[in-house]
Amino acid sequence: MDGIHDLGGMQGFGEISMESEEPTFHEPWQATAFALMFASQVVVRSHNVDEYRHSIERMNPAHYLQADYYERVLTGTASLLVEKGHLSAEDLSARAGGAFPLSRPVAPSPMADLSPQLEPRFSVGDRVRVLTISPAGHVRAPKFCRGCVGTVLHRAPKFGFPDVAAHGGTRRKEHTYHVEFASQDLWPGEGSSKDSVVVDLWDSYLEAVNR
Amino acid sequence: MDGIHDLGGMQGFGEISMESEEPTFHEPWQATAFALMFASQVVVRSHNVDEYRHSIERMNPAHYLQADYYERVLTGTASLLVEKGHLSAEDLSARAGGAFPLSRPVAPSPMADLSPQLEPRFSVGDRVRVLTISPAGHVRAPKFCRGCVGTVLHRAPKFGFPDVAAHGGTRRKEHTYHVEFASQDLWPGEGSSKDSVVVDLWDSYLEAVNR
Amino acid sequence: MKKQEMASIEQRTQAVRDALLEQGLVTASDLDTFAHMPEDWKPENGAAVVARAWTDPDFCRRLLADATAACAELGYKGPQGEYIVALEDTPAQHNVIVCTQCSCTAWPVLGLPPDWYKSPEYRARVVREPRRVLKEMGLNLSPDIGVRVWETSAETRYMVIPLRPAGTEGFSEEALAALVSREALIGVAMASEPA
Amino acid sequence: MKKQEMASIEQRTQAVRDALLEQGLVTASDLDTFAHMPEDWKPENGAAVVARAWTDPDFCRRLLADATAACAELGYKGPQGEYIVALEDTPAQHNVIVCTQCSCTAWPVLGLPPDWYKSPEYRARVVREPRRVLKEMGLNLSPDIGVRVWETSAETRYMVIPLRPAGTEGFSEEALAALVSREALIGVAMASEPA
Repeated sequence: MDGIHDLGGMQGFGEISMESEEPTFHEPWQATAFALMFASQVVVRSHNVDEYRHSIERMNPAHYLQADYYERVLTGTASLLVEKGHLSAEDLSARAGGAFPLSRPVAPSPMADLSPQLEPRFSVGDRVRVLTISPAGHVRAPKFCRGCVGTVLHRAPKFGFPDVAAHGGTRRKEHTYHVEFASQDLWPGEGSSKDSVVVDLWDSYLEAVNR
Repeated sequence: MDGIHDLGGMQGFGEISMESEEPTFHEPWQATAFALMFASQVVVRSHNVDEYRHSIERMNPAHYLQADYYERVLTGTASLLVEKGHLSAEDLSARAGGAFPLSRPVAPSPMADLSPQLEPRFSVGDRVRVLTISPAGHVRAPKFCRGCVGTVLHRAPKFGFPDVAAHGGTRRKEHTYHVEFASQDLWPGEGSSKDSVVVDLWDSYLEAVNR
Repeated sequence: MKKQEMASIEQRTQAVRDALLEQGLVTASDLDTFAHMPEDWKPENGAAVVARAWTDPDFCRRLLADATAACAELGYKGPQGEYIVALEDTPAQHNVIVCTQCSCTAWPVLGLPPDWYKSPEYRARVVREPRRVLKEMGLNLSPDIGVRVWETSAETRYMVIPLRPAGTEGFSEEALAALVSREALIGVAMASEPA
Repeated sequence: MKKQEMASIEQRTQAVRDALLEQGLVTASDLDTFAHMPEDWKPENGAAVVARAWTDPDFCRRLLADATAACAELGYKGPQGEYIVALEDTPAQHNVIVCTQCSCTAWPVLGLPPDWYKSPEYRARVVREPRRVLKEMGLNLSPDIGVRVWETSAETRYMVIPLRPAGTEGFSEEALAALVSREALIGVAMASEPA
């Protein structure tokens, strides 16, 4: 989805503030939120990691931007536990003693019609273009590289294709590629000609470019 | 700028809630904020409307999304009054008795290098493409139509070119055009073939398309 | 270091007002005038324009040719009304207005925009999925009708001339105007059927 | 109708915990285990890998060929470490890691990511203006050095092998590892100069 989570290249953000000696968790609830996220996936087996990532993407955009990272973790996890029927939204709200905002529902037609690419189609050095798909559901090709042409640096192993897994389809695995894009191809007229961005992209997000 | 204000086509937003018999202002401070916005431009002559629009775009994205419309009006206006030297941020914060968040500074290189188009280049029926510029400053070609091809429906009068006016450059005027884009050209695979979006675009945002 | 808590929006508004007044950059009377100015800008103005267009074919022609001048004939002009364009609905084509990047409207004929028009929800969605948005808002359009979404990205300010409802033959301009809401002038509703 | 006020994040977290426990879907001991699990994932692990690579050319070759296996040699493996790739800085090429869409990192060797890495600011900006971001964070790169930004968009988890600082000849692995911060493993800092 063209959602608030797809932040790469968005402008208007300020300085990055760093904290020295930052602890793993600042507050006890953050450790609990992490444990709940983990347990929901590996003990309850309520949902997979792709569904989980997409549940966070479906948060109200204003809530997403102002929330702490672990608040997003908790909101996505709770939303899926409710959607899968393990918990009820009313019960959570009653227990919490106030409104408990959950993520918005999955879009009606979440997936682009991509052919499974079970065999690798590309090799190191190949020029490839990222498809200009904009499905309403989960997709891991960031918007900033869609339509752009890059070069394959490396072929990684096969991993579950996230668009399908996030929406309960048949699990399939495909190779991903580390594809290098010149920064000036992504954002013409900006930056240095020496710079590049390498994006890890599933085979079916790509098409061959004839030289 | 590719900022949070450029919302057209962004996904993840929910239902639109309407209020019957909505008053012009819900709270007295909103009328004051409106008056301050208006007075800053026409009485104080602190800044022009393009600078004003851009000042709102420069708000922290999380603040922008959670703020009421008139809170954005006030924040943009106050930011320019401070930037132009009429007011001081410290004084505003002291008077308000708490933090007074202002917009972020103007980007270092805010404008794309567009040639002034003082004479109209296009006529009704012409096919035109929107340039794929992404300047860090003010620009009024929405991102959703950049790179897309549409048809000129109407040539409007000349109006001040906003990119230049928002950044204190020499004022110039150019015609704008009502350019119609098929919805399915903007978002392939979605919507109805009967639908379109008409965008009002300055001449220098456009290039001719040879049929 | 803990961040200072944000002052309320009332306090912040008051702070800007007090600072400008104390420096003599504006007067209380200026601010009072501007705070009340929007009272003259209201959708009833646009409704009167539509009712006139429904009943006076010559006016309708003038409105479609030059809405700025036609609205001024009825006394409606001013800020954000410098270049008005009227969009005529037909049985085959529905028009709807948005401003995705801020929240521009033709103040003299529509009034200051309502909250829903200024919401991120409306601005983000109506350009991409107009039929779904209109349906949620209560306007279920037939698939046969085309939808044109007008994005207020430059200085043109739009108003919609909705279809005249059936059963209103012989109605006065006043009675017709009462059927035209702000929502109909923006294009998220039809003109009301007569009661 | 006024919207109900949002419960605090502490209350919301507790609500999910209590509901899952009461339904018997998880046990308190499960949650305790998972809450403490991140204690084993820490940047000191990645620093040890880098120090070994600096001192053992065979290990360095293995690390560059198959970082997952090389990290596992030192005992570092587990969730979010299923496919690790090590990125070797050179005098001409600097590497920096981001996850723009969520906040993925190689937990076993970098630890859970710090707040700045998870911030919208870092995620939005470092792909588009890496030099400016790095400079703000204290790393001023010469224009002669190329910057490669690695976007963690799929299942590969990256770690940077920073340049070994001058003046560290003969240092022990332990002394070398102490020069490698989490920030250096992500690529927003260099390895520290010896004191």
